[in-house]
Amino acid sequence: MTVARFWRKIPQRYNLIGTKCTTCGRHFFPPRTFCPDCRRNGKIVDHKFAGLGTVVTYTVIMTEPDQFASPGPYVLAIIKLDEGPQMTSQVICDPKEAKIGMRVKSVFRKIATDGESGIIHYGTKFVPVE
Amino acid sequence: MTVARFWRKIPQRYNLIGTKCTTCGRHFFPPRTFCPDCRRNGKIVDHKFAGLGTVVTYTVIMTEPDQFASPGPYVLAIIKLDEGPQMTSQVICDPKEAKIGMRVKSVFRKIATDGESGIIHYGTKFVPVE
Amino acid sequence: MRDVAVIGIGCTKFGEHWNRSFRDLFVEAGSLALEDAKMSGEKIDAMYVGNMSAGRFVEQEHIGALIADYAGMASRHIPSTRVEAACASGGLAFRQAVIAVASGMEDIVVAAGVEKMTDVAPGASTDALTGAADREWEGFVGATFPGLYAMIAQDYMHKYGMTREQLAHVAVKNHYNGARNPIAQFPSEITLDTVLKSTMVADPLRLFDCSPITDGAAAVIVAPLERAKEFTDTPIKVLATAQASDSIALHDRRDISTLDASVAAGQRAFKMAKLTQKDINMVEVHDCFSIAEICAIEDLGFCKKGTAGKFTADGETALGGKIPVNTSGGLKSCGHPVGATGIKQVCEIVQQLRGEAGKRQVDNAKVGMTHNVGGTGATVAVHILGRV
Amino acid sequence: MRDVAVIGIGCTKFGEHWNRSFRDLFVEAGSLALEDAKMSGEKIDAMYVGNMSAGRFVEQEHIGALIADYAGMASRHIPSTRVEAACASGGLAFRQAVIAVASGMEDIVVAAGVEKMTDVAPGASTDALTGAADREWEGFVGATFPGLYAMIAQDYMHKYGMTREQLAHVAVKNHYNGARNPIAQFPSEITLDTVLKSTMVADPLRLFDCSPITDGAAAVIVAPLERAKEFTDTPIKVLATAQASDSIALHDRRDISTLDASVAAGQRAFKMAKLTQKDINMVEVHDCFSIAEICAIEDLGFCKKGTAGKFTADGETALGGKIPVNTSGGLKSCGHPVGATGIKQVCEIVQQLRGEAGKRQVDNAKVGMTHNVGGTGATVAVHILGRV
Ligand SMILES: [Zn+2]
Ligand SMILES: [Zn+2]
Repeated sequence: MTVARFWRKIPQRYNLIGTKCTTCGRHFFPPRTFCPDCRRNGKIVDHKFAGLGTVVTYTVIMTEPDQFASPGPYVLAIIKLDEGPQMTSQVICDPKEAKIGMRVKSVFRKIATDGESGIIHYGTKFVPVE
Repeated sequence: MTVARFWRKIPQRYNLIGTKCTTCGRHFFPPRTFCPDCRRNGKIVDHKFAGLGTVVTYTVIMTEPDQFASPGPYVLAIIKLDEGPQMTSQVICDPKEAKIGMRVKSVFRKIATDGESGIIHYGTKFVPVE
Repeated sequence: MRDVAVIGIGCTKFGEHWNRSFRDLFVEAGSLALEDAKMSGEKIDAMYVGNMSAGRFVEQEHIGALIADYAGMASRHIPSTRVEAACASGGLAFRQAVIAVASGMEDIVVAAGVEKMTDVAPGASTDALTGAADREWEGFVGATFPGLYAMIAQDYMHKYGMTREQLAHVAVKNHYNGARNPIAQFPSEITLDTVLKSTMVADPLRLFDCSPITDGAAAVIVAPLERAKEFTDTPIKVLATAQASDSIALHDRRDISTLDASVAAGQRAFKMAKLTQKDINMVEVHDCFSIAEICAIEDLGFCKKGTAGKFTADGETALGGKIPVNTSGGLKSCGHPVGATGIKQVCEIVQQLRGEAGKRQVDNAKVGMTHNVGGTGATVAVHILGRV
Repeated sequence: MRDVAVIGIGCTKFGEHWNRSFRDLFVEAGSLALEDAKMSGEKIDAMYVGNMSAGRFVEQEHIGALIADYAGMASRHIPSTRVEAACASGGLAFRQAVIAVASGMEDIVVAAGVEKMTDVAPGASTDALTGAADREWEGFVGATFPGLYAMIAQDYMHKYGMTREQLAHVAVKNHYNGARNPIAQFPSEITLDTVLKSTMVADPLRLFDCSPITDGAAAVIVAPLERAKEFTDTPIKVLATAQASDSIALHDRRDISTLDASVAAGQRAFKMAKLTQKDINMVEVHDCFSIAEICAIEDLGFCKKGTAGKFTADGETALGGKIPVNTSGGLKSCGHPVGATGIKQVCEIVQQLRGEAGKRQVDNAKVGMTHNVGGTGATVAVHILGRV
């Protein structure tokens, strides 16, 4: 991942800033600049998500890509944010405790280290809500 | 360039071993496994080229890619081998002396250093025939 | 539009061809297809080539021209076009070839697929494959391909109660078929235990749920049906070509364990061919992971949603079952050179319809189907082929 | 085959869009094209996307589905296909869209092109572009893209005696035109001196002989001619679509400074349209390097081999000349986001034919041509468009 690309998305990756169509009220994360429902009538504005959601499905990845900053197996999940949209993220928890329907909240964490440049990328992960 | 890919072509790159269609007599370098003239009737065998040829056209490359093992500007040329086929290669000479029609012969030289692995790749370059 | 027929097929052995290059593989498949059609290359009017990621795998783009050149076509200057839709690249190349002939624009067209995956280290090939999903919002947060399909499996098992053993039957059945296919990469039979005791890759998927990294190429030749008899006694008619897209990211789907693009492409194909599921004698589906075959046979309508695990364990998708699935061995046993897979599926169905499938032959095969998926279902190509 | 017309066009500004992603650029171009056709996206039946190397530039393949998704089409599951032929990817996407409509398979089809090149370091983008030539036997021995075109220039100047000044006129003329094009990346006029004193890149080509690295996207909408009036008062008819291939490597060509694929595609296009060179009012040619424009206007038959240098220096290719070439500013001044270029050429010709080209308008423009080259000439797409 090049520096230019990561920096461009810092607000979104760091702060869960997505978008919202004020015409129909639909929320988008990952952000979209075009509402599939309202099309050219859609008015898109930034929207900061609260960071609360529910695990829709998950897996425990055993053979991890080199660059991802997770010690050993890690939990990857699709999370439905309370505002509606679904996103893919890691959940920081004991893999045995991961389950469908689990409530989670977003935290700011190291995501990956770029192999060649050594640049550390941060972003959003999730933790279980007590 | 990965190690697997370079090793596969070592005979060709080191020793100018191309191919020849014994049906029509046409020579191929870079090697081909299929004769465009005889098609499925062509019988393809290996052929070691003598390494003598003539510069068809050339350029002096000023902004070189990082990995190519040439100090400063280098001469890139299309060379017509005496056996018929044309190939692209570097010519080791004073850029000012390069010219179309120049006679050249092949030599074995360092071509490039792979940035990441540090592996040095060797192959064929050309020098002017005195 | 004109009717279109397949008049020749060719396929390399699938596997790790460490001593052969990308272009050598293609030339072999193309030559085999021409030989099969008893045709000389001078008759070819155009080519379409499916390839996913030669840019990453061998640092080469512009694959259409490269392949036409090394197949000896450069001096004839025929149009040669690469199409790409990740693992569905081959299926789309076939579709474009069919459209080109159906339109009347071209007569004799080669549709080919090729992928050379073993020239890079395993980590690099895994990373290249992640380019089939959403790099920015899946790959960058740690999603791998097995991980995405594992989330489909987890969702499916949670909803429908399919057991781990039922899922393993997919791999066992496909290895049984692959052991009867001369081009298969892993032509050996396995047991449920082989799957259930293999290394965990991404829970619940184990190593034997996953298709391998493969080098290989496949080619088919299509022509107007009215001219097909010039070349072959057994032309195979293209009864339908359909293609559908969906969101690039799995998280944006309506339902995680339904591939709506499979549903849409399947329905369009049946409609175009004026046929239903019970007319199909065998189907090649995209089993990049065992769970993908489970979803595919449901999404194409061969069994009800939620029942494919039992259906498979009961042997209904095996040779001799209600609807034999992946008689070639599928991606799992036959191998998965991504760009070539969609073309290989067509080769398999053509062999079945000609009655040339040897020990894996389906009795009295008259109509067959192929189903080729890109990514986690963002592109699906479905074709129906039939005896004339 | 049915007659096909262009009913909408859209193009982003070309340049370095450091703050915008690949998918954002495409969405803008697509929206502009829909707006131009006064059409809602629900009418779109299929998409073809030209893109060279997103795999290398943004580590993303499967571009067809990605773009359909971010254009809001995912839930409609329309077919969306990426085609690739290096710098000719856009031209081939347009051609596939035309064939799809001509065949009757689809009605309303978007042909788009997009490239995001500035997300990687300059060395990496140069290396990715070398994938358009023969990586094994050109790239690996030190050939760069400017180096290959420099060898064409050297051969040409040696054979025909064109002067360095004559060659520089190509860039000066294209910057003059680009200065009149609102989307141009470098919309400033230059002098012969600007070119002749710029840094030497690969003898005899200097920096101002070379097209830049560019981000950008372009989209056009095609439809059956019989339906075009539903959407626009000024449909532009596609009079011919032609494509040709040649050897991937420059050293394997019959003649180093003739692009035989340009000759073949040009002849096929004229034949299909039943027109000759003197019927063409303006042409967009592929000037990735100044020498490429010199070869192009000869290979397409607008002047005799060996005379294009003088022809250009005499102003015959300028606005008001015998045959205005690259009124958009060409790749040189307008910019060259490789996958988008072939589509942008169509946008320019459509604007000219509609009389909407502002300060670069060609008087009484009735018929125009586009010429899009992949690599050093291994793929060429030529289209002829005309007022209805
Ligand atoms: Zn909306
Ligand atoms: Zn021969």
